[in-house]
Amino acid sequence: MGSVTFFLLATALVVSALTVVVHPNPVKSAMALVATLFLLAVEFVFLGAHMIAALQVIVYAGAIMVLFLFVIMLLNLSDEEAEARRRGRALFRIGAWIGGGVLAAELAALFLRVPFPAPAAPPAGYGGAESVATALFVDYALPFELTSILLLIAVIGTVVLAQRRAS
Amino acid sequence: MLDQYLGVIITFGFAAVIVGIMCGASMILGVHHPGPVKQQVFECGNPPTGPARGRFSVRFYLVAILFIVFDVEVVFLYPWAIVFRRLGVPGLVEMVVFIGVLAAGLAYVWKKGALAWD
Amino acid sequence: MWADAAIAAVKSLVMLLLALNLTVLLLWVERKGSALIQDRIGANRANIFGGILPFNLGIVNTLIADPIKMFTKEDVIPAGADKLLHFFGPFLAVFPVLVTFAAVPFGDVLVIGGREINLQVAELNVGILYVLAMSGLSVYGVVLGGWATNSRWSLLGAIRGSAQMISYEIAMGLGLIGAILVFGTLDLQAIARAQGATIWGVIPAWGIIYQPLGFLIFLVAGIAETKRVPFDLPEGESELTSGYFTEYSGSKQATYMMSDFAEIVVVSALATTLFFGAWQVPYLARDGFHFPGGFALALPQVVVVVMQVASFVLKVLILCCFQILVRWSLPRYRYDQLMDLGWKTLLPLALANVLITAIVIVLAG
Amino acid sequence: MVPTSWYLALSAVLFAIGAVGVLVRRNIIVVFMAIELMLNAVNLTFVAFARQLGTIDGQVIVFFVMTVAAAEAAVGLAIIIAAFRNRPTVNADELAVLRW
Repeated sequence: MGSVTFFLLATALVVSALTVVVHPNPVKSAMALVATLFLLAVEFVFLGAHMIAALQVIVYAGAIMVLFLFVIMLLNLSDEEAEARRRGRALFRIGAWIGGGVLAAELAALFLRVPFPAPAAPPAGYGGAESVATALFVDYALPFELTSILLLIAVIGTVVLAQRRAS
Repeated sequence: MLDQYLGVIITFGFAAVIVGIMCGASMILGVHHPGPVKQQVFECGNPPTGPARGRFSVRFYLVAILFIVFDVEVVFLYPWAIVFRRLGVPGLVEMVVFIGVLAAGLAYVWKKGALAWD
Repeated sequence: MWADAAIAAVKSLVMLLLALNLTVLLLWVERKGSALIQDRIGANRANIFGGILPFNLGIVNTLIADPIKMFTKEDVIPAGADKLLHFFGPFLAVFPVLVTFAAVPFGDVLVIGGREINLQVAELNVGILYVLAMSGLSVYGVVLGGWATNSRWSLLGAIRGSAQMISYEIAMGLGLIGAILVFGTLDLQAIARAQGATIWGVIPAWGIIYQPLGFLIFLVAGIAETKRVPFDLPEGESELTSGYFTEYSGSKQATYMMSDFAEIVVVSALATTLFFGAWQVPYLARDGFHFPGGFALALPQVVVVVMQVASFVLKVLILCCFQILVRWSLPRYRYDQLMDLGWKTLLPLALANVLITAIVIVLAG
Repeated sequence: MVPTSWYLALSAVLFAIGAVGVLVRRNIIVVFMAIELMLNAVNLTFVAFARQLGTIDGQVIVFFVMTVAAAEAAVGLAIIIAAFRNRPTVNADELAVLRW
C-alpha cells in the first residue's frame, strides 16, 4: 500500500484512539474503540493477515466491545469525569500526557532508526485461512488446548462473580 | 492478494452513500416543527417519569459473557474445519478435547441456573 | 488497474441494487402475503398525484409511494436524545448488512472480450468469516438506537434485541461449520463451484444433502437474527410499542424497517450459497447442459450466465418467501423460551452436528 | 511497500495513548478500554513483525492474544459489576480498598 494510504489510516487510528481516551461519555468512548479496532483490522489486511483481520472484527469489534457496551448500559454510566476533573488532578493529567508523548516519541524514534530490510514478498496464501490454521493446529496445538482451559476458567469465574449469592 | 479487497472498499463506499441518504433523507426533505410535547419520549400517552436509563438484570450480562466465550470457540472451529481433512484423527482428538472443556463450562453455567429466565 | 476498479464498481452496484430491490420487493411480498394468509386484500391501491394515473397497482404503493412518504416525513428526535448516535443507530443497522453482499457470489465466470469476470464482488479467501464479521456488527445498530433515544421502551428493546442477536449468532456460526467441514474452504465462490458436482451422477451435490441438520440450525438462528416473529421480542409491539426504534420516525424508521428485510435477504443468500447450490442450475456446466445419461445441450455462454444469476435470485426469493411464511404462521416465543431454544437446544445440537460430521468425514476417509 | 518501522512507530503511538488513558481516566471501564487499546497496539507489532520475518507465527500469537483479551474482558467486567454492587461507583479512586 502506498504511504498516502498508510498516513490516512494512521491518522484515523490515532484520532479514534485519542477519542477513546478523552471522550467523557463512556458509550462514545466505546464506539470510538470499535472504530479503532476496525481500522486496525484494515491495517492487518494491508500487512497480509487476512484471517486475523476477520477475527479481529468478529472477536474484538463484534463480541468484546458488545460486552463493554452491555456493562456500560447495565451500570447506567453517564458522563463521569465532570466531578472527578475538579479535584486538583490537573497537574497529574498534564504530567501523564507529557509522559505519554515522550514515550511515544522515544519509541517511534527508536523504531524509525532501525533499518529493517524490505520484507520479502510473502508466499501465496500467506495469512489466509489455511496457513494460519495449519500453524495453529500443528505447531501450536498445546497452547490451543490450554486456551480452552482459560476460557473455562473465565466462564466459571464470571458466573461466580456476577451471580448474586444464592438468589 | 490485495486487489481482492478492491470490491470490498467500493462496496463500502456505495453502501455508505446509500444508507447515509436513507437515514438523512428526512432531515433534509422533511419539515421541522419541534415542540415540547412532540419531543417527549413515547410511553403510551403518559408523561414519562424518572430517568429512562435504569439498570438491568445481570442475566443479560451473563448471556454476553457466554457469547464471548462461545464466539471464541466458533472462531477456533473455522480454521479447524478447513484443514480438518489434512489433520485427520489427531485433529479430531484436538477438537473433541477443546469442545469437551467448553461444553463442561456450558454444563456448569446451565447447572448454576445462569441460563434460566423466569 | 482502472479497468479492474470499474468492473468491481459495476459488480458492486449490480449486487447492491439486486439486494436492495429484493428488500423492497419483500416489503410488498410481506404485505400481500400476510393479507393472503389472513384472508384480506392487502396493499392494493396507490393514489399518486391525486389519482391522475389511470391504473391502480398495489405494488406501486409499496415500491414508490411508501418510500416517498417515509422520506419526506419529519425527523423527530426526542429531547434528551443523543443526536449523533440517533443517526448512527439506523445507519449501523443496515450498513454492515449491505456490505456483506460483497462476498456473496451471484454467478459463475462471465467472459467479455477475452476478460474473465468472476461474478462476485470480492473474491475473499476468508469469505464466510467476512460475512459473519460484518453481519455481527449490526448489533450496534440495535444497541445504539435504543440507547441514544433516552426512552425506556427503546432501551429495553435494545437490551433484549442485542442479547437475542448475540445468542443466536453462536448457533448461526456453528451451523455453518458442518458445511465448511464438507467443502473444506471459506471461499464462497469455491463452495458454490463445489456444489456443481453430482452424487452418483444424478443428485446435485448441494450442501443440504450433506448438512440437513446444519441447514435447519442455520435457518432457525438466521430467522432469530432478523428479529422477526416468532422471535420478535425486541420489537414486541404489544409490550414495547416498537422496541429499539420506538423513537424513530421518517426515513430513519424506514431504514430500521429495511434492516429486517435486508437481513432476511442476507440469511437467504447465505443459505442459498452454502446449502442450495448457490447459482448452480442442476446439470448446467459452463458450456451448457450435461444431463445424466449422456444427453448434452450446448448453450451460448451469455445464456448460461443469465440462467445462473436467475437461478440464484430465484432460490434467494423462495427462501425469503419461506421466512415471511414462517413469520405469519407462528406465534411469538416467550423470552425464556427464546433463550432456551438458543442456548439449550440449538447450541448443543450444533456442536453435536459438528462432531458427527467430523467423525463421518474421518470414517469415510 | 510501507516499511515495517512505520507500523512499529504507529503501534508505539497507540500504545502511549492507551497508557495515558490508563493514567488519566478515573472511570474504571474506560481504563479497561485503554488497556484493550494497548493490547491491540502490541498486536499490530506482532503482525508487522510476522510480515517482516515472513512467518505466520506472529499472527497465531495474535489469535491467542485475542482469546486472552476475551477471557480478561469477561472476568474483569464481572469484577467491576461485583464491586459496583457493593459500592455504586466506577471511579477507580473510590475503589481503592481491597475489601468490601
